Amino acid sequence: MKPVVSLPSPAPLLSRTGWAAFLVALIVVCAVAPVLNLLVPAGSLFHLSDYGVGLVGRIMCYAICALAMDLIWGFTGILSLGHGLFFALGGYAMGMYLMRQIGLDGNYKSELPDFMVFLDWKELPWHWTFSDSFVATLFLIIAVPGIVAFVFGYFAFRSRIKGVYFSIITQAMTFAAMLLFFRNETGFGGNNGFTDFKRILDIPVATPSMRMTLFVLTGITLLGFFLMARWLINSKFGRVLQAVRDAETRVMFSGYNPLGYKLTIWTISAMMCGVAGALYVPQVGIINPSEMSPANSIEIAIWAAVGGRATLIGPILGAFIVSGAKSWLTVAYPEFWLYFLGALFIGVTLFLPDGVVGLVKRLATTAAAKSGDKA
Amino acid sequence: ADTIKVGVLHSLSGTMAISETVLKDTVLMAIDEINAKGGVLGKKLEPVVVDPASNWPLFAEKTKQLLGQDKVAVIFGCWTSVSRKSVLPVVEEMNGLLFYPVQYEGEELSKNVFYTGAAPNQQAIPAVDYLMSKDGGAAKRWVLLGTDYVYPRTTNKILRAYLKSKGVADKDIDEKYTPFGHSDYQTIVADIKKFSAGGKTAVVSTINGDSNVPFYKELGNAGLKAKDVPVVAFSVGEEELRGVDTKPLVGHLAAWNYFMSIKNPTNTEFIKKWSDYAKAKNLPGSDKPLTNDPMEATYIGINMWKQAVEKAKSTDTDKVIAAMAGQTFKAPSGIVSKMDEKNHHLHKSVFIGEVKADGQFNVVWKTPGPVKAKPWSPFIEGNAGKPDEPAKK
Amino acid sequence: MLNVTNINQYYGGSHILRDVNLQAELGKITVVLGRNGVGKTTLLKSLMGLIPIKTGAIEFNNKPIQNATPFERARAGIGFVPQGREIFARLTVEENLRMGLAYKPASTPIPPELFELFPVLKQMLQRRGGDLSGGQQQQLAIARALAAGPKLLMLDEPTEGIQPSIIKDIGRVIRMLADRGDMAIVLVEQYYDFAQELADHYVVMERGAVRAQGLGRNMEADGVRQMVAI
Amino acid sequence: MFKKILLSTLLLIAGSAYSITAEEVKSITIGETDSRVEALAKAMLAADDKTAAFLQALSDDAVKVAGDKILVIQGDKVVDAVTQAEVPLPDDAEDVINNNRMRGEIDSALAALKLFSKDDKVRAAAVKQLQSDADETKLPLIEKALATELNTSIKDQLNLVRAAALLGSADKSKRLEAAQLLATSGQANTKTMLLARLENETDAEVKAALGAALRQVESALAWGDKLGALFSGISLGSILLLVALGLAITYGLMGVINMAHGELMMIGAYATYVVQGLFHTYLPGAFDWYLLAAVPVAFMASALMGALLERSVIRFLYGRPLETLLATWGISLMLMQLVRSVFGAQNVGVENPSWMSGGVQVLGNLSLPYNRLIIIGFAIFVLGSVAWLIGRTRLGLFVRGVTQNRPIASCMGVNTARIDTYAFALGSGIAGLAGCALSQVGNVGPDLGQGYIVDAFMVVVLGGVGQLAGTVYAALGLGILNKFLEGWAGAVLAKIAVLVFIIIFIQKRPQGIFAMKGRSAEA
Amino acid sequence: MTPELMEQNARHAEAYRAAHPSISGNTESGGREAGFSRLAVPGEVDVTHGRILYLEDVSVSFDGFKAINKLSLDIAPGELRCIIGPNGAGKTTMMDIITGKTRPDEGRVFFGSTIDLLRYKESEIAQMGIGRKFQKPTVFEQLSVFENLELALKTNKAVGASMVFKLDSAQSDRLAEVLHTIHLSECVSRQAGFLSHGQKQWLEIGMLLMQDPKLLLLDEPVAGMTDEETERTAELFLSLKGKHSLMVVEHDMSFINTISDIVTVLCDGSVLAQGTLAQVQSDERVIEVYLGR
Ligand SMILES: Nc1ncnc2c1ncn2[C@@H]1O[C@H](COP(=O)(O)OP(=O)(O)OP(=O)(O)O)[C@@H](O)[C@H]1O
Ligand SMILES: Nc1ncnc2c1ncn2[C@@H]1O[C@H](COP(=O)(O)OP(=O)(O)OP(=O)(O)O)[C@@H](O)[C@H]1O
Ligand SMILES: NC(N)=O
Ligand SMILES: [Mg+2]
Ligand SMILES: [Mg+2]
Repeated sequence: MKPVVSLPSPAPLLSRTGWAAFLVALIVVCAVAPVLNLLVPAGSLFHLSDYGVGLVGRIMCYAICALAMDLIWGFTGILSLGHGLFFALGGYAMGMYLMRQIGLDGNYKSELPDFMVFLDWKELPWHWTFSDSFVATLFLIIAVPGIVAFVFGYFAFRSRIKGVYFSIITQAMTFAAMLLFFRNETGFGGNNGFTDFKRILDIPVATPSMRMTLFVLTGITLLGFFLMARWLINSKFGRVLQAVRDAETRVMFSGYNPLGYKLTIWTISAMMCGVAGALYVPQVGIINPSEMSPANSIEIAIWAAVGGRATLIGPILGAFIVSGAKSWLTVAYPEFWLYFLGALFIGVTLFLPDGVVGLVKRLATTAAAKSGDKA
Repeated sequence: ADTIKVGVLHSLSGTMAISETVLKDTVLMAIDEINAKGGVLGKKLEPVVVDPASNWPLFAEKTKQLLGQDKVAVIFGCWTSVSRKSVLPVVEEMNGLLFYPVQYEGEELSKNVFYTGAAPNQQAIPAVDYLMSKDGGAAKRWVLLGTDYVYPRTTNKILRAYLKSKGVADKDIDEKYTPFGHSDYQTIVADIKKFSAGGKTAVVSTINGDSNVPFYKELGNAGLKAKDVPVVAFSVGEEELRGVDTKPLVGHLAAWNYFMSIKNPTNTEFIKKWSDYAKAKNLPGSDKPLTNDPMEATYIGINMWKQAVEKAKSTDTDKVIAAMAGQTFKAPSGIVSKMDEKNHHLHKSVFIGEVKADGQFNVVWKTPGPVKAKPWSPFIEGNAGKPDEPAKK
Repeated sequence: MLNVTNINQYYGGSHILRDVNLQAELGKITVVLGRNGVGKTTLLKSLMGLIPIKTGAIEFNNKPIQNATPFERARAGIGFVPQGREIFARLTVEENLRMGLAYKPASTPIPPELFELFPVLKQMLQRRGGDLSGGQQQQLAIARALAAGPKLLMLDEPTEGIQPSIIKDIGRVIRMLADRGDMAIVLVEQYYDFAQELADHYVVMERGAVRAQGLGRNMEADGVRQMVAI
Repeated sequence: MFKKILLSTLLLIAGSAYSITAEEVKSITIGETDSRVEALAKAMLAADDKTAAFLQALSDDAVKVAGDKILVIQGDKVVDAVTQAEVPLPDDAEDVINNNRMRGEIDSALAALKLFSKDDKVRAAAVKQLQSDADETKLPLIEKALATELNTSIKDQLNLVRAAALLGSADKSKRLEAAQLLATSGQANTKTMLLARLENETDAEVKAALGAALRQVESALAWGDKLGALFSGISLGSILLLVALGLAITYGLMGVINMAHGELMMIGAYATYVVQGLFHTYLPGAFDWYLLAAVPVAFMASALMGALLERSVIRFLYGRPLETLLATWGISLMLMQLVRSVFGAQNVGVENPSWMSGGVQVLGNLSLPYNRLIIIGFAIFVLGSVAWLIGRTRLGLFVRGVTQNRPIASCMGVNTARIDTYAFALGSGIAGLAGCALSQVGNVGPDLGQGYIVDAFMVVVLGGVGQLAGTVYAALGLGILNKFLEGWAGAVLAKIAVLVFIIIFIQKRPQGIFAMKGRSAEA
Repeated sequence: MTPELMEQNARHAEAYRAAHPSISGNTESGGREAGFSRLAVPGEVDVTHGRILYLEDVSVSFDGFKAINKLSLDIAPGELRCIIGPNGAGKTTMMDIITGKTRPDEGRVFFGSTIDLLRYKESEIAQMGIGRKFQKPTVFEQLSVFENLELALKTNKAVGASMVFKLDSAQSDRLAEVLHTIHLSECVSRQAGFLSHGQKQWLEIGMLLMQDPKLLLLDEPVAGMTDEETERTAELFLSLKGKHSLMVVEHDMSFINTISDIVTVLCDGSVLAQGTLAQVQSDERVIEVYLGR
């Protein structure tokens, strides 16, 4: 007997419109923005200012974090209040390299970074060993957040720490790290962190073309991560994650070991943040421990929530909306912007339970229903 | 354009808003005043206020925006050193101009920055000298207590070297740090008490921000009296004491280049201007208007900048920088304040004040005249022979 | 006592209850039958006010209640035993019963008859509701609904997960409560024999609508067993 | 306290003419510190009540200089220090500035004079004052006082002072005697004196005696240290408890991840500030009791704000705990900015009432500040009230029931909306109480809440969500652990260690100290 | 464990059984020790001594309350064992112990003669071939019916494998078949959270079928089902019997009557009686504590 049941066919990585939109985004990032910034003259209406490039570049880094947060929170139901740490670790890994690239151009004309000279250190501490190699740095950017996340996650998930308990210890983790990095003895420049970068790969950072390169790189990374996340979520792996979110016991009794799944996505998510941090640092020119403050991590969660959890595109939008609004409002209404931002958060939760993307979807279905009625 | 844009880059929200908000208002007051007198070069000044929200990367971004989009002629801003460090590469790259009004740790000299706050030798060292003097209590042992970040760390490093040069042994120096926002000073105060049992002790406090109130409250309640263990602070002024019951703190000290209680006509006028402004704008706290050192430094800064622009007949950064050298201004602190010809720092008198019951300070000591800043402290190794002027680009 | 006319209910876009009519009288047991997913639970929840109905009218004690909140309906005298027990997992058994007395004066004691009915509850008075076994929880849920002495008792599959001897007890209790004449009972049940034994009236639902109704003693003759089977 | 009595006695004598000369008055008041000190010493040789009154005025900052006139402020009157004639206050009158050294000298001079006061308390205070600066020059004075002193406890203290003064004596036997006497003193400054003496001592025998005395004093001090550390741990714990209790309700019971909890505390603290201001203006006489009025006001202010938030925002979010995080974060931003707009970005000053300043001396080096003691008591009171409300009242039962299963609770006849509002308002009100307490130890500013929110969540979660007892253990445990670690690792490392401890502890107990076990936990 | 290995083992075991017809489910094993000398083969349940599940002297207590008290019980391969007993007898708790959810205070639990279940985690136990349906239906509420079943499907459940997993045609046939069996063909794309109670029950059974376990533990599978569906469930279970071992907990006596071979009566955490339904139904003690008069 062969029953006739129509099974849903597996979803494609992106729909046709999806691919089209993706291509447009890619072109904007790789071609339009550079042209508008570098080739269109500064006076022109179409000129994209350096400030604009910097802003969008920075927000794209945030968007990567939001995407990473969505994987772990939106899809797996694990709220991390410590993702700022991974972001900062990636940033610090990059920052160390940038500090080494300063070479003898520092205040003290020493091989050592200025703050070490200042602390009377005679040689680089052990954890700076590989910081002069770009390749090693690329590795560290992924490995350090990855390893920290893996070890932390392994113990936490093994002990079946869940829900808020997990959220709170991630917060404790990033808070503790922040205090640790604040200490000058830790060897990361204390409160000032790293600034005044000069070069990457011996190319000066403060040039328009370098800025554009970083911008394009960030854009491509964001798009790449988006595709990766999309692929992960569409795979059975992604469905197991969502199953973990809904009923972890059921997952176990179905023969899956949630530890492996949670740990994998947790580590991937952390590494994504690390990459974002590494791209962020040369663009904003500073990394310091305040990136690890609990509020920063909460903000990552907020981007995801504003855009719409468990939608992938939502968190990216959320990062743009929230950071963009913040950037604009702090100039337009320096004394009142917190009211607007606060109201935005409240409004989104009250009226857009599924975030901005939820709203768009809702509008789309109503529109479709309407046109359907007419037809 | 018929206006000159002036950037104001002080945090109005986040942890630093507590200190920085008044500086924004000080700039706005000075701008009003200058505009009332016809502006600069016949043009009105137009403030562009932004809120970097105590977020360091945001400081850099906002600077980019001020210089790149708004094309401001000058920026008045920053409080913490880390915010200044974040802004620094941007102003250098875009050849902007920043006036930084807060006492800081030195170890920096930028062509594009004018430092109107104190360098360590204009605040910390004289304070320690005073405490070692007979009038100051002839302290033999030292607790160097600070918030764990670069300004206290650096200051304490300089002080340690200085104290050593004065023959103080390492065992008589106790260096302690607390995290930002630390709010429970029971252990610290108990430790100070214990330490002070070993000989006449003075405490040098570089505690910054919110921690000061709990620290002083604990000090008051634990009964540590100023005449037994005097505490001299470098980041506690009139504004910080607003939040504290000062009666138990009478006699504790602060070292600054300005106190509100200083009596001279310039200061009286300055205070009056500020009170009037605060009342007119209905600023919070205008029932008890206070002035303090960074406000004075801000005020000096903007006025000197105005003079320099007039001298240069241009707001062009390089011309203004050149014109700044040697500028003088009659400062509310009572001296004629001079911008050093070379090193971008003000010459400043140092005052030591003792806390009074009403939250003001009694000036108990001051330097005979203005002191030239040494941004490169000679007490830090490797600073000998550093040029006393910013490197030419 | 209870008079339901033409109520309609939706979940999102799907129409779940279609013009359902239902009556319940004092001293009588009305049994609602129907296959899985026909909307029995939805019906009871609508009557309780947990999900607002789209159209139609609900009268209780000759007063319209379709706009009342659940707690107003409870205070009016409607007791509810939800499907899936829904006891307060982290309250003790005693506290669960006290919740059942929520709208009575604070000093009202827990009626001792409840413990005669369900002796296990007396033994486990201080245990957390969530720690009880499934059947024990079901007993607790019934006891909780009875505690305040409702005028209308609605039970959603109360025998689910209960051991046969207690099912018998529950049947006896329901009968006894009905026979006292001061309570109307609406019983949603899948367990046909049990339903038939108790029914004064029956209602069979299908796809959200009432397919048939009649007197309990005619159930077999009306072919209700077949209706729920297909 | 004693200051007041002193003042009233002094005011009695102040009417009479000063016997100190105009010259003396002048040279004590004006000039370089060195010369003033010298003048003071000279005046002390023939000191009397009038000298004392003038010194007291100096010490109270009630002396002003106008030209070459020295004026004393006496309440509303201004009198010439020399002629005692009442004069108008000239515009150019300037405060006399006493630096710490001068103040110290004046105070010890005053103490010496007060040694003969009739009031036991005044004498006791004078003796205490002398302890810190006893030297051989004061010996005659001390002996004189000893001869007339009848009160035994003051006499004991005086003997210690005498010993301290003798420590520097040239006479070896006197030094020996002093060393033996001082061994029984548990004062920290005795240690200072002994150490100082030990450094200069040449005589072996005296050295040994000094050493023994030092050891004894040190061991007494060590006890004080230990108890002090424990006390500060408990005290920190009590603060953490206060901060966490409200959250234990809004978050622990209701499941609202209330990021605005800190701002509700801030509202309580500002309410306290406002009440203080009102007392200042309208009830200056009862100023000391403003705090008692502030407690209910702080509670109500935060509770009303909480009720408002619940009605307008939170109630739409039940069952979506993570959304509450976002909304309450927004609320917290707005509340902070609101306070900045209304009260300014700067801190505002909240004073301890006089009955809360100072402390009780338990051991020589251990004094327990009243404000801390009162806060500990207050925390216990709030804890008791909350435990009673939640565990023993119907409101508590309903709150727990409603938060566990809202629809079913409403089917039981509970007006869930009202219970939710009450519960949230209660939790918020308790936050307000915490804010009121915090205003007595910390700063009151827009950021007040931010500094505690992380700690508050840690405490609630470490204790086990929904477990009041757990919250108590967690608060005390963290407080004591923190203070214990701070003792030897410093504040920064201690804080890091505590955070790491929390992370590790949760591994062992994934549901907090008081984990709910069994099935009910999953339900 | 790779899917190939699992299948291979299953085939191996089947072949073994075919070759040794004497080893039937009814062999009296003489205890687990009978197979003691054999080596544990990973992934293979050693049932040569005739028992697939074996509990010995298991006890567990919660805060002093003994929920399971020296319980001993075993089940033969291919057997369909019914468990009945009063509410609170410990039936669910027993399943919790077998599936690794609850650790017993004492006693031994073996799967086959070589696998000590107490040493494994829930997911490992599930992978070895023990499937469970909960008393309260638990499905993945936010996933569709289809995805629920797909996740349950017996395949390699490691992280890497699931990233590259693709449903092959045999598997989708199987899925369609199960969908049909559980009457949810029309709801394939429906979100599971929106199903009615009874539909969730079915879905959970369906997930169990997808898992294709050697031993099925079913906690009140027909609760909330109509009589007709109960019958269908009975048929389903009877068809599974032989290929799979089943342990069914129910209170529905007519259902038990339809499916039962041997019925075990649990009371107060241990076995009160065991035998055919007729036997236990006439047992006075069972009537007293469970069936009622
Ligand atoms: N929250 C919901 N959202 C959407 N659809 C729902 C929801 N709850 C139930 N349904 C659908 O409504 C229909 C009626 O469900 P209901 O629970 O009332 O059935 P029932 O008759 O009680 O079934 P059972 O006997 O299985 O308990 C079902 O088809 C179910 O899938
Ligand atoms: N975590 C726990 N804490 C306290 N008691 C518990 C706990 N878990 C189970 N119990 C008790 O253990 C006993 C056995 O429970 P169990 O759920 O196994 O019964 P059951 O046989 O499945 O009953 P039912 O037929 O009603 O489902 C019950 O009395 C129950 O109250
Ligand atoms: N420069 C300072 N005070 O941070
Ligand atoms: Mg139902
Ligand atoms: Mg059970």
